[in-house]
Amino acid sequence: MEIPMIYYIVLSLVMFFAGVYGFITRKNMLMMLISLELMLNAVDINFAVFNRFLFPGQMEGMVFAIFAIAIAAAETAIAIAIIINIFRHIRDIEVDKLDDMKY
Amino acid sequence: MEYTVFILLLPLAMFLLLGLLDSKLKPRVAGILGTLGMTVCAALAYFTAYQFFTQPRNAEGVIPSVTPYNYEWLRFTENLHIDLGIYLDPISVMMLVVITTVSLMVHIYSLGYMHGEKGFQRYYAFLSLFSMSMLGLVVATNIFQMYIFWELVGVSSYLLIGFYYTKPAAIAASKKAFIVTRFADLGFLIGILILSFFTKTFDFATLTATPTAIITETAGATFLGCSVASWALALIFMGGAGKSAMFPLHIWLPDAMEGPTPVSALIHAATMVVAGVYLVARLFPVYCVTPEVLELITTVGAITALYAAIVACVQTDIKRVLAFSTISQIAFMIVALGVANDTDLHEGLGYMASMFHLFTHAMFKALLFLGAGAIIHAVHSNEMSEMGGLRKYMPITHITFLIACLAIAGIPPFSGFFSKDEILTAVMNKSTFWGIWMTVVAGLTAFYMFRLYFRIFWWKNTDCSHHTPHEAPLTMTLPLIFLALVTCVAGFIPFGELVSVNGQPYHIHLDWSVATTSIIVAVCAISLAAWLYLKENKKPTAMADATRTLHTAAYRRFYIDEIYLFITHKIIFKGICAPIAWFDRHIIDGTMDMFANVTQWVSARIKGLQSGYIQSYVWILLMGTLLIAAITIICLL
Amino acid sequence: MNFLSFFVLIPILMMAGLAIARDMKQIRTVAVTFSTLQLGLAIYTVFKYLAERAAGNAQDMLFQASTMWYEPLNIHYAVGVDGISVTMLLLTAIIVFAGVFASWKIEPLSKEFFLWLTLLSIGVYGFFISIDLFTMFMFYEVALIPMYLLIGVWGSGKKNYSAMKLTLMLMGGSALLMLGILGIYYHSAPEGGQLTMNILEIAQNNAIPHDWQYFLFPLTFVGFGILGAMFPFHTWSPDGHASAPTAVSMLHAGVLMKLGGYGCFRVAIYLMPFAAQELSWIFLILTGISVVYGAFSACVQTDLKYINAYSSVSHCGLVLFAILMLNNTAMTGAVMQMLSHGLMTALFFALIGMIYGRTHTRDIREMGGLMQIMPFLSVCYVIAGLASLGLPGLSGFVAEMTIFVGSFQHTDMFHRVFTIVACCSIVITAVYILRVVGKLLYGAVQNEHHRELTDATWWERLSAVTLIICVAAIGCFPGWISNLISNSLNAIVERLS
Amino acid sequence: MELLPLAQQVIFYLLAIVIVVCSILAVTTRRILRAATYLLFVLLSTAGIYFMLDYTFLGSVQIAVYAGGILVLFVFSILLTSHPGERCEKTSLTKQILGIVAAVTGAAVCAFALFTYSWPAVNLVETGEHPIKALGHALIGMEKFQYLLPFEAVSVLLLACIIGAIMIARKR
Repeated sequence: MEIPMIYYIVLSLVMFFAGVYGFITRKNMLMMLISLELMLNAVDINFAVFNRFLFPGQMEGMVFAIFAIAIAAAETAIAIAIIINIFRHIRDIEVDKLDDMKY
Repeated sequence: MEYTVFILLLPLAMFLLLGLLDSKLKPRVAGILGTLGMTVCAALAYFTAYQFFTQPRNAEGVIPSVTPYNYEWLRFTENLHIDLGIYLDPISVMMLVVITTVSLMVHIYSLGYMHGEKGFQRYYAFLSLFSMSMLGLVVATNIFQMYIFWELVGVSSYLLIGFYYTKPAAIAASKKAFIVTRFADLGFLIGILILSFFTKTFDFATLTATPTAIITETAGATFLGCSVASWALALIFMGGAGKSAMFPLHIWLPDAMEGPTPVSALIHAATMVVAGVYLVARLFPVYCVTPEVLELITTVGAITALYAAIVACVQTDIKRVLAFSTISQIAFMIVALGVANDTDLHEGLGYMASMFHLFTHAMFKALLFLGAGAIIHAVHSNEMSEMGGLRKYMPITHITFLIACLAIAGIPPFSGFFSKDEILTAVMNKSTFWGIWMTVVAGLTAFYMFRLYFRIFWWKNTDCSHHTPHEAPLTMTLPLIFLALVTCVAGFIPFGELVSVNGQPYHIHLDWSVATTSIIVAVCAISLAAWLYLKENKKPTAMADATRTLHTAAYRRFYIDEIYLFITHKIIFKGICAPIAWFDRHIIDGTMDMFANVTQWVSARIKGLQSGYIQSYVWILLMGTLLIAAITIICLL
Repeated sequence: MNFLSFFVLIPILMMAGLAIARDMKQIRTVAVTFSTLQLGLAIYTVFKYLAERAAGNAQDMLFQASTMWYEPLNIHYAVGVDGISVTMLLLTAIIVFAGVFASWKIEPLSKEFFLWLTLLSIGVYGFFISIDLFTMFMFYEVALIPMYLLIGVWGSGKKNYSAMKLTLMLMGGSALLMLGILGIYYHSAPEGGQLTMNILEIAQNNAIPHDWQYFLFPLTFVGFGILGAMFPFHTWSPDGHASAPTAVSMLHAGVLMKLGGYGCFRVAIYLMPFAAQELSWIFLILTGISVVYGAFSACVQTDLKYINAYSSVSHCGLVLFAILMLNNTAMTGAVMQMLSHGLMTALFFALIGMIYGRTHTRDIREMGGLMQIMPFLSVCYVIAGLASLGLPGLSGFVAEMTIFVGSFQHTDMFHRVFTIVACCSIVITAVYILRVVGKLLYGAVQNEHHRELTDATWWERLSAVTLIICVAAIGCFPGWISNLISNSLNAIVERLS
Repeated sequence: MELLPLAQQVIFYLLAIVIVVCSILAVTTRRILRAATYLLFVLLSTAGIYFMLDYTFLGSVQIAVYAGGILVLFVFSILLTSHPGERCEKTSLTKQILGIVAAVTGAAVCAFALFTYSWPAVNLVETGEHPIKALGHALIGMEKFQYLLPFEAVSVLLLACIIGAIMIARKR
């Protein structure tokens, strides 16, 4: 355990903001979803790292990371279902084309 | 005398019956029902008159007035309440007789005249409505009841003028009649409001019993230099002037001739148009406390009399001639009231004369109109140019028409002579200037009436190749004969015994100087008319050409109608209503819309923030969070 | 339970009945049954009220009942009636009854139409029976909201615009009102006392400070005045009425606009007598303008409903005008004018709706000679017109004369001069009424297609005749209703002196 | 996992480089299938991190669920919705700049916070791996530090998701 905690956190930080960048710039909904996964993943790492380094005797972080993974899985499944459904309707999955229900 | 209430209720019942059943009744049945109702009504009125005038006189020699029926209809305040009731005094009883008689004659006459018209039942319903309203008007116990029935006669008149509702001229005329009189009624209403505000009563009996009350109550209150009392009474007179077609509110009456002729006879000659006269007579003691208003009344009457007489001389439509003659004759009555005073019987001669003339005029003017109706019925035209030489074809009409013309021209022994003579005497007593003025008008009257008479019955020998005029049926001639008889004898009724300014009997004696003058003037005028119109010739046309400007002006009624048209269309409609409507739609509504538009504009501007693009949201969210985080960090440092 | 609550309960049952009705026939049956029931209840209330008064019950409001509703703000469901509310209830019941027949053939979504209409009537009935400011306000809102849908869905012409405008303007009014009501509430009791929303208690406490009255009186008066079409807040009325379907126009012009006048009485004047006296001149000018201005505007309109809407502005202006005169006679006149205007304007709108339903135009330039084609409707129209221009024997005359005479009794010269200005409206009214009658009913038939049109059906006749009978009854026998109102006004007038 | 410190460091740096590079590539590449592949590397490396931290269970879940399950879903849907070799259109410059600004400032602020924060002295105790049994108890226990409620919530959520996904995606 020679690696200081801060290293892990910086790693997740980079991962998270890569996700942010992707989420903001990409128009393809699947790409946005991928970015989202990156962010979630970064958060999971943080859970695990904080648990490991700060509260080594307990397992809250881990448990919540597991929950987060489960929820991410669920969310992805739904999101992809929706995306595919949208794709069926408008043959496209770019977010800026989705303005039928706007205004 | 409680039965008098049926004089009102009977025509009302007839109106409801005929009006509601309308076409479910056979025309004939409706006509007969209406006529029967009116007959009973007339009988009741005669009986009332008999009972009333045979009452014992009281100590001052006055026939006591009776209020057989009074019902509080609507209470406003402690003192002010509208009652519906019946107030019998000499003039109201006299009016009852006049109205029921003429109305009955018109009912009978219409059976023939209106025969086969579409809406016959409706016509009789309206006639009943009118009779009811007019009777209610004259027996009013208080000024507000009078106003109520005043409005009702206005409406009946409107409905009857517009009886031929598919004819544009009739529609326009009915509208005009209603609106002009309504305008006058506004004055009446305001007058009532002012009067009642100060005297705290609507009741005629109270008002006339203490006529000076209004002066004491309004002491010091002035408006534009005149006392409020004068204003109130002048405004009330304005109402009367509107109904009685006084200059300059007379414009509706000639047009009202668009209605069926019997209606003209009933409403626009005999009864409704004298309502104004009756109103002034009713409030006469009150008017006497404001002499300036009486002077106003005299002036208005005199101007109207002359104006109408001049215009009547050049009209070519026989009903128009009669209409202007009506205006002129009513103006006589108005002038007579204006020159009277209630101090004693002699000073108050004008009052009696006015009522007397009202009575006689109602009979012979109704006769003239009904006669004109018979002629129109025969010739199918109102224009004099279509007529001439009718004396051979319509003997009864001819004779009765002649009697009426003689009466209106003031030739003894016909009724008009007596009443007109009293008026001239009264005016002469008051002021020589107006006396001469009115004598001239009387001369003009004789001229235009005989112009009419000769033009219709003499003038040329009609060839009548395509259509032979024929005498009217019995239902139409009978009323003519009856009215002609009345015209012949009415002058000998001791009218002054029954009606006078303070109720005491007044013995009529002719002032022979005035009488002779007027007879001479009348005979001259008749001769002039005979010279011009007895045989077909070119003299009238030549005369008209010689005085082209005057003639045209008179023919166009001195452009009063045009002035009114200008005021209503150009000023009121184009100048007030249209701008107001525009203002409403564009300024007021525009302001409201502006609020909406500004709101919408602002939302459209800030709508960009709610683009719906999740990426912008995230960006903004993130930057916001970061900002807050940065601030927190800086603060913590 | 207090029987006044039936006024709210019966429409609720009616809504339930409508909800389960399956076809047009059942809908009609339900609507007719319940509106007749309601009319019966209104008549019963009048007689019961009169009997109670005759028995010597001298309370300001009869048949009171109160149930706590929301403790923290001391809001009650409190009901009670006096002569004015009884009159208004009767008016509402009559118009709803006639309105049901006028919308006999409403299409499409007839069930929904009647449901909303009933909801609207719940609001109106509730408003008139409430004596708690908050309950009153709530019912007021209940009456407003359905308007939006009724006009927006079943209307004609620029219906979306009109519905929006009407609702927004009236909502603006109720915002002012809410403010006013809260202001009144927080000053409803003397320092330290129990604050209350009950009108009678507020009046009894008489604790609203004078400077607050100066602020609250205009708020409430304008708030209600907007609904009463007070100049310059009347512009919702022409558009709103023009677009609304027949029954809605009837109910709206006939009853809903009366909520404004009634509210001015009950809240603005009754609770803040001091400010009412001090500030009446401002509103007198505004309402005086309404009266003449509305009449002049009506003279040049060409759409029948616009003419009528402006005429309503003029007539309702007269209501507020008379209220501000603050004396018994004028205020009696105001209530009678509400009643009379409600009936005749409902009649007008019903007839216009029937004519429009046949000719499909409301432009008077495109019609003419209808008297020959549909005599019954035309005669009714003439009667309505005559009532509107104040023919004696019909209700308009009685109301207007009471107002004029009453207003003219005011001791202040300014008020009397304004009365004369208002009087002028009778002439202008005659002008525009006769103009319409002349163009629309008389004359030659303008459009040959109109010759094939039919006259009124039985339900239309029933609707019109009901209203005409009421108009004539009030016009011929005004005494009892005038007494009924004027006795109830004594309480209000006493507070003013 | 007992590793030499050096080996640990080497592995960490290796994983870190893979994660950083692949994350950035994943969000910048214009080919969507490649993005998914990069994501796979990131996920696997993350699993590696978990293993390094002695969370083997978590790591295996990560591999099973994320890399195994979700990514397959991604690949499927990508293949369903786009043609092979298709490139996404280029993101506009403004958007890129905005994205970079957001990412960089965000990272900067967080990094600043991280580096200025005085962490508690990390007392690294070698606990070894948590027993799976304890984890199992924690997940379905009702005591303090036990998570039956969230566990059930997640299970219901998953159920709802299954139904929802079917409902949404099925053909009508």
